[in-house]
Formats: sequence, C-alpha cells, structure tokens
Amino acid sequence: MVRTARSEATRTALGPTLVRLCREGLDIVCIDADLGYSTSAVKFGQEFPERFFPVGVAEQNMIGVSAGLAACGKIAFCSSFAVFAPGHCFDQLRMAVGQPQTNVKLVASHGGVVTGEDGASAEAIEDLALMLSIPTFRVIFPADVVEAEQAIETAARTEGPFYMRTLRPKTPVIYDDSGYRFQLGRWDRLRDGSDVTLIACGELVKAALDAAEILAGEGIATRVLNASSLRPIDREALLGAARETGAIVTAEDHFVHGGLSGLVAETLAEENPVPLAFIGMRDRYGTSGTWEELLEYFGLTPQAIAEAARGVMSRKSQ
Amino acid sequence: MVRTARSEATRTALGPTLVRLCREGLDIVCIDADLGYSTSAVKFGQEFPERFFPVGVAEQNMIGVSAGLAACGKIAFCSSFAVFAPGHCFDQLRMAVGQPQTNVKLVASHGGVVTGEDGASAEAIEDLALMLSIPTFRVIFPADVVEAEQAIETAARTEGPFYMRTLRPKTPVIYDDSGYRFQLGRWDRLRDGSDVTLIACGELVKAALDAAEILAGEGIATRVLNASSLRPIDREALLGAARETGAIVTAEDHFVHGGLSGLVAETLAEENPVPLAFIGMRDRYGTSGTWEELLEYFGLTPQAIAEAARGVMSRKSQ
Amino acid sequence: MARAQTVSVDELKSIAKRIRRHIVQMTANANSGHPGGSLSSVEIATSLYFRVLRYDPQNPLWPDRDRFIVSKGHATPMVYSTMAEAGYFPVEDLMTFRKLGGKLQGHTIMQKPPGVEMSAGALGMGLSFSLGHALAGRLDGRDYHVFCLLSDGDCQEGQTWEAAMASAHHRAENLIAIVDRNHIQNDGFSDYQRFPDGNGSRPQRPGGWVLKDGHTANIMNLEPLEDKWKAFGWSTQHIDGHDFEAIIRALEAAKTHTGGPSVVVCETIKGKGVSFMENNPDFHGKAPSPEQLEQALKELAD
Amino acid sequence: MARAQTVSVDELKSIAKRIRRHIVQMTANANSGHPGGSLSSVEIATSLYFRVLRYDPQNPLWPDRDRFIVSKGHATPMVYSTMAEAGYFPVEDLMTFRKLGGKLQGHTIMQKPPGVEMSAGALGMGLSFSLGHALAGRLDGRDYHVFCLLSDGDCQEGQTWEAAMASAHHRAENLIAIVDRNHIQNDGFSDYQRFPDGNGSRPQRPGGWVLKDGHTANIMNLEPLEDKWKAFGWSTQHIDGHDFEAIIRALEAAKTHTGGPSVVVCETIKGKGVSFMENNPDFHGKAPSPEQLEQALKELAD
Ligand SMILES: Cc1ncc(C[n+]2csc(CCOP(=O)(O)OP(=O)(O)O)c2C)c(N)n1
Ligand SMILES: Cc1ncc(C[n+]2csc(CCOP(=O)(O)OP(=O)(O)O)c2C)c(N)n1
Ligand SMILES: [Mg+2]
Ligand SMILES: [Mg+2]
Repeated sequence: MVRTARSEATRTALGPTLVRLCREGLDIVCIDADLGYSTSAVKFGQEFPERFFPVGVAEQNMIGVSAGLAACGKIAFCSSFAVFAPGHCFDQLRMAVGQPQTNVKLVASHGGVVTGEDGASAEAIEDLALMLSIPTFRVIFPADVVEAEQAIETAARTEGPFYMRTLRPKTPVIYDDSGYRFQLGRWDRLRDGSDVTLIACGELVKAALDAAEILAGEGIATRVLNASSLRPIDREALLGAARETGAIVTAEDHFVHGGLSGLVAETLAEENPVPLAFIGMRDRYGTSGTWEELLEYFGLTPQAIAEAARGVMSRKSQ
Repeated sequence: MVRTARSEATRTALGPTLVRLCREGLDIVCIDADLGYSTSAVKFGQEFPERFFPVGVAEQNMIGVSAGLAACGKIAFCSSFAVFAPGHCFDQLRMAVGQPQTNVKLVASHGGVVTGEDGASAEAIEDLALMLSIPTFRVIFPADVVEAEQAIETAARTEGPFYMRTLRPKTPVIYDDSGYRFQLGRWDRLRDGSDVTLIACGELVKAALDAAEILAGEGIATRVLNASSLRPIDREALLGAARETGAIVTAEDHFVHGGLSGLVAETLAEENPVPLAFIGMRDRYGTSGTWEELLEYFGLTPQAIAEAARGVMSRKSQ
Repeated sequence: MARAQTVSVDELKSIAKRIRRHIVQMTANANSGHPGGSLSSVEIATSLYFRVLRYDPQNPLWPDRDRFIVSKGHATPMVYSTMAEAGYFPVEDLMTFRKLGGKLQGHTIMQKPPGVEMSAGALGMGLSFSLGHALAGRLDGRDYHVFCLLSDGDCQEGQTWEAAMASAHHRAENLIAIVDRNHIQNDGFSDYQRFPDGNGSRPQRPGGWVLKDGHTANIMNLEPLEDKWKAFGWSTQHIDGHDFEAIIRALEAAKTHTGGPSVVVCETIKGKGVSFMENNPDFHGKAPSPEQLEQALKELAD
Repeated sequence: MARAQTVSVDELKSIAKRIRRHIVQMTANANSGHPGGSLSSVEIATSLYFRVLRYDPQNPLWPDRDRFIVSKGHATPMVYSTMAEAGYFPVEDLMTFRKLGGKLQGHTIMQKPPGVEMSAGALGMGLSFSLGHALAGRLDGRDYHVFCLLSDGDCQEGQTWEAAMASAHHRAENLIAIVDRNHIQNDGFSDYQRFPDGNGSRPQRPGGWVLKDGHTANIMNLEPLEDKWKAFGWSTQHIDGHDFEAIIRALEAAKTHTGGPSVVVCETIKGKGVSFMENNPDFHGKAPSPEQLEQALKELAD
C-alpha cells in the first residue's frame, strides 16, 4: 500500500492525457457540451482546435456527433457532468454507441455526492447504474488521478464504448510512484487480509484503506480491493475474496441498487452467497454542503465502513 | 392458483381505466408523445379531448409538461414505449418528477424482448433498472391485464411518481375472476411450496407457474411469487422465501443487473444470503422474431426456470 | 462503382416500382413492419442510390463513399429494398426481414448488413450522427457528402434541432438533410394539411383531437417548417418528393451549396403508390394482409 | 398581495441594487455559486416581482398566482435574493445558501422554500414545465400567466425547442418566455458578439476556439434567435434586459398577446453591475474572493 499526502481532482486527467495520446498519433477527437472548462477537455481544444468540437449545451447531440465521428474511424472522447451524461442522453448512448459499439468514450466528471455545494440536482449517484445497463460499455471509476490517467489511456487504446466517472474535488492520490498499472477487469489488491474484504471504488477506496487501518487496530485482517473496473468486473478477485474472507463490505458514492454493490451481490448470489454489507446511497438524493461534510453526512466514511465490516463478520457462517 | 385460457395485452388497460377513473371524478390528464394509439392512451383522448395533450414525438417535453400539469394539481398520466420513456427522458424523470416528487405516472408499453419483430432497438430490457435508480418512483410490472388495470388505479389514487411497464403481445391472463387485489409492496403468493421459490414479474409469472408445474411432477414443492411491485418490494415475502425455502430463482424479461434479480440479490445479501439463480437477459440485446420465439431464444421459459430451480436447490446449504 | 449517372428517369420509375413491390411483399411476408413511410420515401432513395450517391456495394465501408443516413429507422423496407436493388445483397434476402435469425432486422442496425450506416429506430438521432460524419470528412480532407433522411417525427425531437443548430454553427456544407414530409406519424395526422375531415363536424382545435378510429388529427404542427430550418442557419429547398427530376435537381444543388448545411423538404404521400395505403395512418406500422398484398401488387405491376 | 403597481422605476433601481448586493454577498459567503447569470437577470426578476407578477408571499401556492419559472436553475442567488426582497422569507436566510442543512440549496428545489416553482439545475427543462402550468391554467379556467426565464444554454437544449413547438401548437397564450441573453455560458462566449478579441490574432472560425485562459469563444451561436422563436410560432420582442421601462412594457404587452405564446429576448450583460464580473466568463460559476466582495459592494453601494 502506497499513500501520499498529495490531493488532485481526477477530472484534471482528461485534457492533458488526450493531448499526450494525440501527440503520440492516436486519432482522437473531442466533443464538448459546454463543460470542457470543468472537465479539463478544453486543454485538448487548446492544442488541437481542429479536433475539438463544441456543440453547446446539448448532450444528446454530443453523443450522436461523437458516434458519427467514431463511425468514421475517430477515437471520439466526449465529456460532461455525470448527471447530464448519461442522464440527459441515455437513449443516445444506448442506440448510437452501445448497440452498434461505436468507438466513443464518455468521461463524465462531477460524479457522486462529493460534487458538493450545487446540491441534489448536480450530484450523480445513478450514473454507474445507467451505464451498467448498457452491456457493451466498459465502466471505470478510478480511485485517483494517477489511475484516471491510465484508464483514459486504456480507453483510448481499446476499441469500443467506455464510460469513466471522474470527480470534482481534490481527493487523495493513492498511486503516486507506486508502479501501479490499471488493467481492465482487474481489481487491485491494495491490502491483504483474510478476515473480511472491503471492495470500494472511486474516492471511497481511500476511505476503505483508512477503515482497514482502523480494523487493523482491532486485530482484524482486512483485504482491500479497488474495484475501479466495474465492467468487466474482476470475477477472480471477487470470488477469491468471498472464498477466502467469507464476508464483504462494498463502498461507493452511488446508489447501492445497480451499482458496485449490485454487481457484487448479483455475482456472489449465483456463485457463493456470503454475507455482504453495503456502504452507499439508498433512498434519498444528495444535498448542498462541502464534499467532506457530505461524505460524513451520508455515512460514506472509514468509520462507517469499519462498522459495516464488524457487522458483516459477525454474520459469517462458522 | 387460477389460470384461464384468455390472453390480453397489458397495454390495453391504460386508456379504458383512465376513462373510468376520470368519470369517477379523478382529475386526470393524459400527455402523449405520438404513441397513444399503441399504448391505448388515445381511448382517454376520445372521451376527454380537453384533457388529452399530444406533444408530438418529444419524450423530454412530455415529461416536463406532465410535471407542470401535476404541479398544478393534476394526476398526470403519460405514456410511450419503454425504450423511449425512460430512455429518452431519464434526466427529465429525475429532475421534474423524481426529485420534486410530482404526481406523474409514466405507463410505458412495449417492455421486454417480447416486443418482438422490431428488434433490438425496440426491446426495452433496461427500463426497470433506470426507473429503480430514481428512488422516489414506485415501479410496477404487472403480470397480466387484470393486475395492470388494478395497478393503474393504485397509481392514480396514490400521490407521487409511478412507473409501470406494460407489454405489446397478448399474454395469458392469470387473475381472471380470482378476486385478486393488487397492493403496493405485496408479492402475491400464487403457489406455495417449501423446496424452492420462483420470483417472477410480468409475463414470466406465467412461465414460473408452468415451471412449478414441471417441478411438481418431480416432487419438488415450489413457491411462486408475483413480484409485480418492484418498488416497494415485499421484504416480508422475500425474506420468508429465503428462510423457508432456502433457494430462489428470479425470472424477468429484463437485464439481470439492476432489475428484479438485482433487487433480490442486494436485499438478501444483507439479510440472509441464500443461493440464487437468475433467469433474464445478460450481456446482449434482443433481436427480431415473434415474441414466443424470442422467449425461447433467450431462455426465458418454464423449462429454463425449472432447470435453474434444480440447480439452485443443489447449492442449498444443508 | 460510383453513381450510375446514366440511369434515366424512366428507368428510375421502373426501379421505384420494383422497390415498392419489395416493400409490400417483405412486410406482408413478415406480417409486420412499416410500409407507409417506406413507400413515401421511395423516389428519394431511388434518386440517391441510382443518380446521386457515390458508393461501391462491393466495398460498403469505402471511406470516400457518400453517406445515406436514415434517421427514421423504422423505414427498413425502403432501406433494404433499395440496397438490394443497388447490389448490396441478393433480393432474396428481403424475405428474411424481421425473422428470428434473419439478416434484416426490424429496425436498422449499423453495418448489418454492411452498407447500412446507422442503428436507428429511435427517432431524432440521425442528424447528430450525420453531423459527426460530416465533421470527420472535413477533418480528413475527404470530399464526400452526407445525406440524412428525416421524418415528421424526427423534426419533433429536440435532438434534431440541437444537431441543426450545431451543423450551421460548424458550417457543415457537406451535410444535406432530406425531410420526408408526409404529414402522418404514428398516432395519425401531424397537422390538418392532409387530414380528410370526412364529417367536418369538429372544429380544428389546437392540440388536435382523437378520431373515432383512434387516430389523432393535428398531433404536432411543424409548420412553417422551412422557416425553422432557415432560422437554424440552413439553406432550404421545398419540393415534390415524388418528382424524380425535382429531387435530383434539389440534391445536386444542395451538394454545390457552400457555407453551411442545406435541407430539402420533400412533400410526400405516406403509403404512396398503393391506393388503400395512401395518406392512411393505418399503414404506418401495419403489414398488408394477403388479399391487400395481392391488390397492392396489382397496382404496382409494371 | 397582488403586484405592487406603485413601485416606481427609481425604487426598482434601488431594490435591484440591494438584490445585487445580496448576490455577491451570498456567493462570497458560500464560497461558491453563480453570480454572473444572477446579476444579468436582476432587472428582469425585479420587474417581475415588483411590477408584473400577481402573487402572495404568505400563500405561495395560491392557485391563481402568476408563475415565475426559472429554467436556469443555477441562478439561485438571483432567485432567492429577489424572493427575500419580495417577502417570501427573511433576508438573513440568504446566508444559509449552499450550506449543509441550510434552507437554500445550490440549485433550485421545487417549493423549497415555498414559492420556488421548479427543481432545476439541468438546463433545458423549464419551458416544458411552464407549458404544463399554462395548459393546467387553461383547463381550470384560471387567468394566471406563466413566465419562464431561459438562458443561452437553455436555448441550446433540444427540449426547449420541443416545448417551444408544443406551446405554439397548443396556442398557449398565457405563456411568456424571457431569454436572459448574456452571450456567455459555462465554457466562455456563446458567439463572437460580446467577445473582446484582445489580440485579434485568430480568425473567427466556425465551431469556435479555446483561448489561452481555457475559455472558449463561439461555443454555439444562437443567432438569429428571434427568427428561431418566430419560426416556432412565437410572437417575439427584443429589448435591453437592463432597462426597467422596456422590460415592463414588453412583459405587459406579452400578457395581452393572444393566439399563442410570446417571448421577450433580453440583451443583458453577464455579471452586470460589478465591473470585474461584467462580460467575464470567469464569474459564471465562481464566487468573489473577500477582496473582490469588498470591491463589488463598493460599486453596488446606494
Ligand atoms: C424517440 C422515439 N419515440 C417514439 C417512437 C415511436 N415511433 C415509431 S415511428 C413514429 C412516428 C412515425 O412517423 P414519422 O416520424 O413521420 O415517420 P414516417 O411517416 O416517415 O414513417 C413513432 C412515434 C420512435 N421510433 N422514437
Ligand atoms: C443539461 C445541462 N447541461 C449542462 C449543464 C452545466 N451548466 C451549468 S450552467 C451552464 C451554462 C450557463 O450558461 P447559460 O445557460 O447561458 O446561463 P447564464 O449565462 O444565464 O448563467 C452549463 C452548461 C447544465 N446545468 N445542464
Ligand atoms: Mg411522417
Ligand atoms: Mg448565458
């Protein structure tokens, strides 16, 4: 486990990474629905103005134009906030990207309640569920800016539809100088243990690591998996965790239903049903506040994860 | 268990039921995005032209107009095909209906692969996942036309957002003369048994009943639950099934992820993780064919359900 | 093959008749499908494939091909019939239409069979996709044109106007929209223009009204449609969509237009060519019965 | 209270100044929020609440009230400040803006506090919702008017044009749209109209270009905007959105217009009233620093 003090918003990875990849010769274009300043996509537009296509505040059109460019051989990156894309253009994602499997990469920032002050309307806590309901999309939620950059490169170099969620606030960097390489369908084992497994994605990977630290103080050996690759999932790591630790807690800044928790529950139920506990959003929307306040307010914290771990361990079959 | 030979499309319940309820004094309006002829909503327009608002092929506007009418005290029913609403207007459903909890009822027909000949684009197998990711929506998928009519009445008489999925083809009627009354959050126990439980929704309730018949021939006592109320779910019935039968098969004409299977898996994982098996759609879209052919082709059959039941029973912990 | 410039208007007429026969036969054979909006666009499609488009049925993904992108993805009988006549696949394949395991799906699927440009079936998506093709062409320095076929319903979806605005903004002069303006959609008549008010007993109210047979009159008036396109920055033409000479003239003019996109609004008759289907909302999405097929083939005989 | 007809233009000006002070104070206090598009619409909102609208802050859900529906739901500083001044809730509540547990959320939430008509924050949704209110009014025989405030970005979302088309189709003469046309959006300048090309070194290319500071010039040109509304069946007016007399005259004219909906396109300056915010895309969604607040309050002093 490598941890540093640096913090960085995962959304900042987009523009610079695309610039680098385009310079390396990838045939990238960028389609922007008036949020490129916030998603960092404009950085690409500064370097490659003829490859940068603003479409105004029009997410449906953004997806359609992206699909058309992709059908002509381009690697089409588009970006918006995660409430608007997929939310405002789901059918376009399904029809113009998902079904024909055009080479479109949607990188949506401002995922999760950590979006903060704008409040409920701006906090995407259903985007992963929506994107997971288009089976041809690879779905990535990186744990930090280092992984975000790697995942963008993977998306660019891998044919077919990708969705990636990034975040607004500066969250702790986990993978600085770690030599880590993101791989589709691989959940990084950040910490090993055999009493219980914590499976988290996005900024809650750090919370899971902190929870493991708390639990270690209680003599509980905790495995921590970074489920950044939500599709494909890492079946081997998941089944291994169920088999070897017998109890799992998931943690996500997203609705439990249809998200990471849903994926884990569905997979294990058919293979090896062990007790699970879910840390995530349930029946209500977010609200205004700073991102740290909101994590507290909605119980997306190391403490809550640790508490859930204790609970789920007590339910293990002996 | 009551079964009759009559078949009827659940979509035909909409218009006539709304006419009846409006005559009874409910302040109903109907907003139509050029599919009222197919969803039967036009029947309402024939009787109450001043309460019927065509908006053309414009699902986003349909939802917004419905929400505005609802905000003024109307019971706003709108309808379309289940691929277009929610798919084409998800953000509108979230923002104009789900978050403010306006009194809008979306009744979407042509759900499932049974939509048939039009093929992949027309077969909604993600609509339930989408609607279940808006937590304030009640989500109903009736098993037959009798239940559809009752559910529409419940939606009309219950304040707040509702989504209901209906079907294109004439499917068998289950509840003729049964005295059955649909209740939100209640899963009808159509057949009792203690070896295994089949939980199905929509037209697969009939398939589950037929599967139970097959299993009965093998001496397997099968419980069958009609999970027409997907939100709220019937926790009591579900936990009872897990406790008393120890193994469950779900069956739905929908993606497994985020649908009924997801709901069941998530709920049990936190309460009582028993072996589950899912009959539903997984990693691919539908195709053209008659609705009966497609049920066969995608393995949404009594035989497949029965086979899954045998499998899941073999995984029960002794 | 580049476009077959030599095909005369008389020949076009006879090809169109064959295509119409395919349309009624394949929908009857499938016992489902959308004959109405297929028949209304036959002259448009025939003009494109036999006079205007640059393409090679042997090399459907030829990067320099002109694109024909059909937004109204339910009009597969027209799409597949015309492609079969243009040599993309054997005419016999038309009988697999809408069958389980068949090559020809109910709504279009991108490159299935090769040459079909777009997955469609949800209205309103074609113009955005077409703009993407147009922008890619400019970026790559290719001189192809992109033709996008829109329906009444397409023009009611907001996405079409998003795409229209963006196309003008990006001055996509290689983009040409064609509206199959048959004034009938799923529920009935778009407006009162083609509405035969048999009894004339009801006032022409805004928002329309539902007829005895369940169809709606005046679902959503698109007029003044040309003005809308103009205000969105498009060059416009308005023609008879069943007149080959007018269609070819308009499309060639659109190709030479510079500075921005252009649209050709084609006035058409839904169900054109089959007496009992013409201007009849019933046949938007209904196949002819065996008897009706016989009658239709009689009317469409050479 | 019905509208306060007696408020003079001078008084309106001083109310507007107070509202502007609230806007910069509450965003500075929250250290986030959207001052730019709030400041551009102050004269519009002030005219509505103090001269045009019929409402009762004691009875916010009064069925006969005129509706003011704000589609650009990020402009909460304007919405809440004006409502506080109009008596819906104490001015002190403005300091709870964007705070955890506070009454005033970052984007509008329907009837929280009572009197806020619509949940917004996603652009493009307001006109549809307004049309619903307008149709309900006609159905119930109520004589209220529905005023819908739209932004540049709202007019780029297809849903707005769906709603525009439907409003004309249903002849919603009780519906009035107001466009806060400040020519700046999230990424920068909508077009070149307000774009101060400091170095003038780059050509005005279609599709715009990204500036050194990361803002974009010419994101999506909406012009000719009035023509668009006209072609969609609306009666139009085009005025200076900071001129009280022009605003009130236009809104009263719109109220008496019959036969269909009408729109008032208001030319405004984003950030209006605070020198360093005016026409500056930086302050679309950024709060002033403490020093900037001080400067702003100086400029906005009575
Ligand atoms: C987004 C969307 N909403 C609804 C439908 C259902 N639908 C299929 S065809 C049709 C209308 C057909 O009329 P038109 O668009 O005028 O096509 P044409 O007359 O050319 O066949 C509708 C509403 C659809 N295909 N897509
Ligand atoms: C559907 C949608 N897409 C994107 C956004 C993100 N966003 C917030 S404000 C804004 C643009 C603001 O400019 P404008 O609409 O002109 O508002 P104003 O200048 O009046 O503040 C954008 C794109 C949004 N709110 N809604
Ligand atoms: Mg038509
Ligand atoms: Mg603006």
